Amino acid sequence: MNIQAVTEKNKTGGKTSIKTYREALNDALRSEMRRDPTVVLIGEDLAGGAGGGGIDDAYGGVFGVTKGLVSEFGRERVIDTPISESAIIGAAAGAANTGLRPVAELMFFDFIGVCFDQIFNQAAKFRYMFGGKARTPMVIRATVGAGLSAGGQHSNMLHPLVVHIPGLKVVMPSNAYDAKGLLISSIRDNDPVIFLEHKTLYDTKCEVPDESYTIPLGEAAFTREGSDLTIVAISAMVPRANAVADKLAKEGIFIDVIDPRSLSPLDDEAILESIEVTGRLVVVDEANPRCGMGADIALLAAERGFDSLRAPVRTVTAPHSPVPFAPVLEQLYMPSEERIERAVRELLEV
Amino acid sequence: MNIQAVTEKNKTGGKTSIKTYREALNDALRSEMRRDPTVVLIGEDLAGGAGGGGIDDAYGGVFGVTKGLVSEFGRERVIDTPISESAIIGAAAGAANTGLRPVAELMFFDFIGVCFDQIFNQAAKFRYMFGGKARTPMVIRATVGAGLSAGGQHSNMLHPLVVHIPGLKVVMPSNAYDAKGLLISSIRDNDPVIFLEHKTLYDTKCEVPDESYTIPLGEAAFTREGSDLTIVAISAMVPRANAVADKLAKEGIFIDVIDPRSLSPLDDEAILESIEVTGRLVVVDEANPRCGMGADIALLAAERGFDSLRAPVRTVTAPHSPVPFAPVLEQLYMPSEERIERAVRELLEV
Amino acid sequence: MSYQPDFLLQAYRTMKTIRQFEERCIVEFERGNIPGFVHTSNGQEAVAVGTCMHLTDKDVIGSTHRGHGHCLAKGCDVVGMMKEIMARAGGLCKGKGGSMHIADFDKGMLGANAIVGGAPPLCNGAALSAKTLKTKDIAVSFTGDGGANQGTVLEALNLAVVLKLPHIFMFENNGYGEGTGVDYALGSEDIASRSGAFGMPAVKVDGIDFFAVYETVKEAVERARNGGGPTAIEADTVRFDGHFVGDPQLYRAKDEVKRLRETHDCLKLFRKRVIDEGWLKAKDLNAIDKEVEAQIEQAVEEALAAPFPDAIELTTDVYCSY
Amino acid sequence: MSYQPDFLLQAYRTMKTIRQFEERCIVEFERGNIPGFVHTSNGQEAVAVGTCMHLTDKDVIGSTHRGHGHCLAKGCDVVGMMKEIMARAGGLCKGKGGSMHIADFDKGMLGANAIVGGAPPLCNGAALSAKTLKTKDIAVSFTGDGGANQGTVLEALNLAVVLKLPHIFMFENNGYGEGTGVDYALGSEDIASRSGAFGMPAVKVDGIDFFAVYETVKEAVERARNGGGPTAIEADTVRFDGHFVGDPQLYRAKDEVKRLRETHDCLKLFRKRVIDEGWLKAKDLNAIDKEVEAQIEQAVEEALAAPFPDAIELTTDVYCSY
Ligand SMILES: Cc1ncc(C[n+]2csc(CCOP(=O)(O)OP(=O)(O)O)c2C)c(N)n1
Ligand SMILES: Cc1ncc(C[n+]2csc(CCOP(=O)(O)OP(=O)(O)O)c2C)c(N)n1
Ligand SMILES: [Mg+2]
Ligand SMILES: [Mg+2]
Repeated sequence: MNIQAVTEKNKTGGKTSIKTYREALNDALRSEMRRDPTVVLIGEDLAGGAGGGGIDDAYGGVFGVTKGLVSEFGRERVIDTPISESAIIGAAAGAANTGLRPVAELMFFDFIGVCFDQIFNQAAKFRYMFGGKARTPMVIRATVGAGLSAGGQHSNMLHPLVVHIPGLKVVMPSNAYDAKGLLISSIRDNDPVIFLEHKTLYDTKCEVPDESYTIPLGEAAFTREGSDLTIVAISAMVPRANAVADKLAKEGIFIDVIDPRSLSPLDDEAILESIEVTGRLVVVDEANPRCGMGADIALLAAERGFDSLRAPVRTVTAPHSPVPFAPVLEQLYMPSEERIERAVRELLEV
Repeated sequence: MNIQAVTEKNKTGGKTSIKTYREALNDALRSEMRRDPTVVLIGEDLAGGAGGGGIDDAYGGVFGVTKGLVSEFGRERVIDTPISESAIIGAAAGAANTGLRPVAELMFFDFIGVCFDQIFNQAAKFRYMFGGKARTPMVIRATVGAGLSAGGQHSNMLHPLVVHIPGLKVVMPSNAYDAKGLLISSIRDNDPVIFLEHKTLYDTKCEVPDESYTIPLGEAAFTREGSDLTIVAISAMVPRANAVADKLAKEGIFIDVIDPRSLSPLDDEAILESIEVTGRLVVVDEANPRCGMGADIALLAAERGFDSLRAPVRTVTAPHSPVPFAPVLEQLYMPSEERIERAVRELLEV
Repeated sequence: MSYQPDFLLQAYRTMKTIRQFEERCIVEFERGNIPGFVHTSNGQEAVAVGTCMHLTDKDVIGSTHRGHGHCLAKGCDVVGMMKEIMARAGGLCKGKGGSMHIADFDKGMLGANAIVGGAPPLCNGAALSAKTLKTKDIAVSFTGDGGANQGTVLEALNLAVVLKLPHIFMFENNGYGEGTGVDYALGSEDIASRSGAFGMPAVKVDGIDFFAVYETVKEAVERARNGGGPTAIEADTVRFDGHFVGDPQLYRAKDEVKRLRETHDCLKLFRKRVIDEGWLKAKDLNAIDKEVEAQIEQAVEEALAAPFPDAIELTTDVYCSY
Repeated sequence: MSYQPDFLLQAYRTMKTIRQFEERCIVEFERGNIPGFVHTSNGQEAVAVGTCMHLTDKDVIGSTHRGHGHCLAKGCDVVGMMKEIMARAGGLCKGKGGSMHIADFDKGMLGANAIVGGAPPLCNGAALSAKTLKTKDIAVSFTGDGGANQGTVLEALNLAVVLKLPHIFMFENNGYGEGTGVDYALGSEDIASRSGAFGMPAVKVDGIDFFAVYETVKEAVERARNGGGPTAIEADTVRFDGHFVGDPQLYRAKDEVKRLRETHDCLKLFRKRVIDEGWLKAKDLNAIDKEVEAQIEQAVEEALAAPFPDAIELTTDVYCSY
């Protein structure tokens, strides 16, 4: 349970419970489906069991996020599909153009490879190409990240690819509280939103309001506050950055930890304001480094925050290599607390 | 005809002719196909005319780059396909694994959407995932860029997407001389190479050696030299940056214009060395800005060249929007000489 | 089978509008008034019109790079289209889309699509909306013979069957994908039988016979509206022009186009049939010709007089700007 | 039809090796010795072996996420595989690939593939190499019933026909894609007829009958080697285990697995047939069982004793490092 979750909870004022990230997402889907009959889910094994001899809702999504929804909303709104991602995302986009508000699940974001056209050439561009009249209110939910030894084709982050694309919003919650509020906002948004869930976060817990609430897209959260250095951390890297901040706080070193939560739009101002105070920036991201978020935020700092910078920008990312299978290597691949701490100490020369 | 072409021409010592970018590419393909019987071309309408009542080689590629090759090498080596990009790139990758050295044409790089899996999850990863034993010596040639009013789905750059991916090399020649030498190197390379040709460059000309020559991947070219400011310019932005440099030279302002030529691997050292002298960096890239090459190079400067930097990094890129159709808008979309000049003047306060 | 005169006049007017629009696009392109790439649908009018005459504004179509005819048949405004193609403010997409990206959601025109095979997955979505919201609306996707080989299209066929979607897959086989003949690019017997093997009713129809198209689509529309799921139709048609305006067409036999224009012109065939059957008189058709010619002339003039888009449009209609 | 004893012993040994390997993977996974996701092919051995016994090391196969059986049938080293799956140095891919990414190009094993539908496009490429270089080698891709609906697979079918590639598309229909039944996900009658509609010979075969698979593949292999182009085969088979190790399989009828293991076990059926026909004796088969059990035991011990990969491996085998 992290400070941020506790802080924001107070805003809703209502009853809360300790929930996992998975449960918070499920909550969000359920409450939006109750509120709005045009919200439908589409993807593979969202219920599971279609055409089999066993029970319905046998899967509830491979990570269990959609569990129980088919029994409340039926197969007409929890739509299981063949293994045909282009057809899934294309159907979601076309449905979004014509009155539904689909939430498509891509299971692993690595599968964008077989449906990327539907995302970046279709859904993302309709609004602009068609002169502003087209609406494509859809969400693509997908898991990202390493940590489960799922190998090179099931462990990538890949968010820089979609951040690059104009017309897509990209949201990456780092805790259960944000997951719920951001997913609800994403569903209500009228643009296509890529909503990326880190697989190592599903079982993490924090206090989550029972009622429905939204968190605006494009608003960063300060998960730790301090004036010595700024860390921008993304998705599963936020808890790691927080741990480093907590450890260093005991030494009297205070760090602003910024969780952008949505990478596109990005809360530029929050980052620039923090750098203005700290003059030092470390970006922690599990994605590969080239044309990545570390670079994106470094440009922000070097172009618009240059006068504040008192030291080089540092990035702590995966190396420029695919994700290795062996856990010993995978652990080295993901930015660790040690590497984050080292980067911070080097910048502060402590 | 630019200085760089003239400079490098001397190295080969042999006969030269004035050639277009298109002809230089054709030269490269022809000479490699003559030299190595395992080089094959695969794509749509590379010859054209299959199954029709007219002549063979009716197209020679929609931009005419492969013109005339089918008559020398036959349809077994100039392979026209159905409109099935996943099948094309997949076949190229599988063929590269098993003894051929395919050059696949994607026509417009915007079409990666329908075959991205073959590129980033397959070809790019084999070598690493399979423990170093797999070889995938293939080239994917594709056109990029705006300027022909081809609209939102045929005018994108998209190179940041592939630069992000480990295992892919990314090459973007800015003139005919480089085009030939880099394409020959790319074909001989044992990794998958994404070779991106800007559509506004096909008719540009310079002196090109008649014989075969290679330009190493990962070596930048200085197309202009100066110590006041560094411009890194990519693909069709190089001639624009050169024009600005030439204009300002008349005012006594001298600019290093660096054409990275290959974006992955990137010649980090050349850029860092230049910044060390100039202390000022402008990156000019026609791609969208988020997680783009401007950011990538800004990170390089802010992380490893920070002590040299005497002013903010500036980028001149497309806006964060799809490519508009209307020529009046498209001209505003692409970085112009005016915008480049303005950025330079602002940094130099002149 | 007999048809009301009004219906026939309407059909002819729309086909003639498409023909006139396309022929004029060629002229205006050559005059430098149209930027970019233009793909005309001369010769394929009967497919567009024979299909769309079954559809309301709430039914949806998805189109291709060769989409002018589909747009016009679906009721898009001629002036708005011409402005769009000429990259003018006031175009259907403010001049930001262009020939390959015309859409008009108010008319159920979900968009031309410059990605080959673009429409079928999206039209599955439109059909899913109709099914889920129980509107009885349907969707029709247009795909070329070349596009039929795109994986997105093939996937979409299967999903449409699995979800029993009210979606008609209209395959326009005009013999070529760019400069490659269908006989080469299509491994199967034909597109209809291959599509049928996905588990839906599938038929071939003579695509230059307006009446054949109209009747074939009628059956498919009824099935779709009544919950019977998708249908695939392969319409054999002809491409009178090059792949794009300016294409030298070296891949075609020398006299092919001339012959097709003489013997395979759906407008001529329509005209002959309605006159032979005594359903309409030549003078009625001639009158339409005149009206349409004037209308297109007028549209071109209006478009040419319209301003180009304002600079601000570069960064509007994206959710956020940087 | 009669078979040489050596051939039969070899077939049995390989099938038994797969079975033993997979059963042991389950055990080792549960013991925490195998990281990640593991998909076992228990029940599908006859397809892998009946297919690969026709192939040389120069012929190529492309596999799926459920690829152990294909690897073993193609001759990959048991110890190298076990080390790979256990993420050890000395694994076939140095521990960098894992269960879903085992490849051994020396054996013509082009790779397991964690992207569903991964093999067919790549195997077209291998077949293209063979055709272009005139080697007479062939390629076989394996795809599941679920994977058959992936656009990449469908595109690949067409391209194989167009280029007349020596490529056998082996579809293993085990009834499920994850927790979704084939009856739901496949809109068509079956996979064979749909594939056949792309323009290639296509057949269904009883995938738990080694002999049926072997004979069916034989014909396809001859056709491919002799320039006759591709074939599609749909092998009806069974998945004895969950989708992945640990899957509670709630989507299956309670007794389904038990029944299949009793009545649809390709090893039992093989054993019965060869004994009934008098081709082999039970004791010969029992001896193989013992040897294989010992071999797998040995492989597990070796793998468990092997070191994990060195840290340097993180950034080797990428063309450049940053
Ligand atoms: C995915 C994709 N691949 C290739 C192209 C280039 N291209 C544009 S039109 C075309 C031919 C399409 O042929 P067909 O589907 O028969 O339509 P037609 O042009 O005959 O109307 C091609 C290859 C494209 N736009 N998109
Ligand atoms: C493109 C893609 N989509 C989805 C998945 C997730 N996934 C892995 S295996 C599988 C089921 C595959 O079913 P089938 O092809 O029948 O093979 P089987 O598991 O039965 O061997 C799915 C959906 C994937 N790995 N790749
Ligand atoms: Mg066609
Ligand atoms: Mg299966």
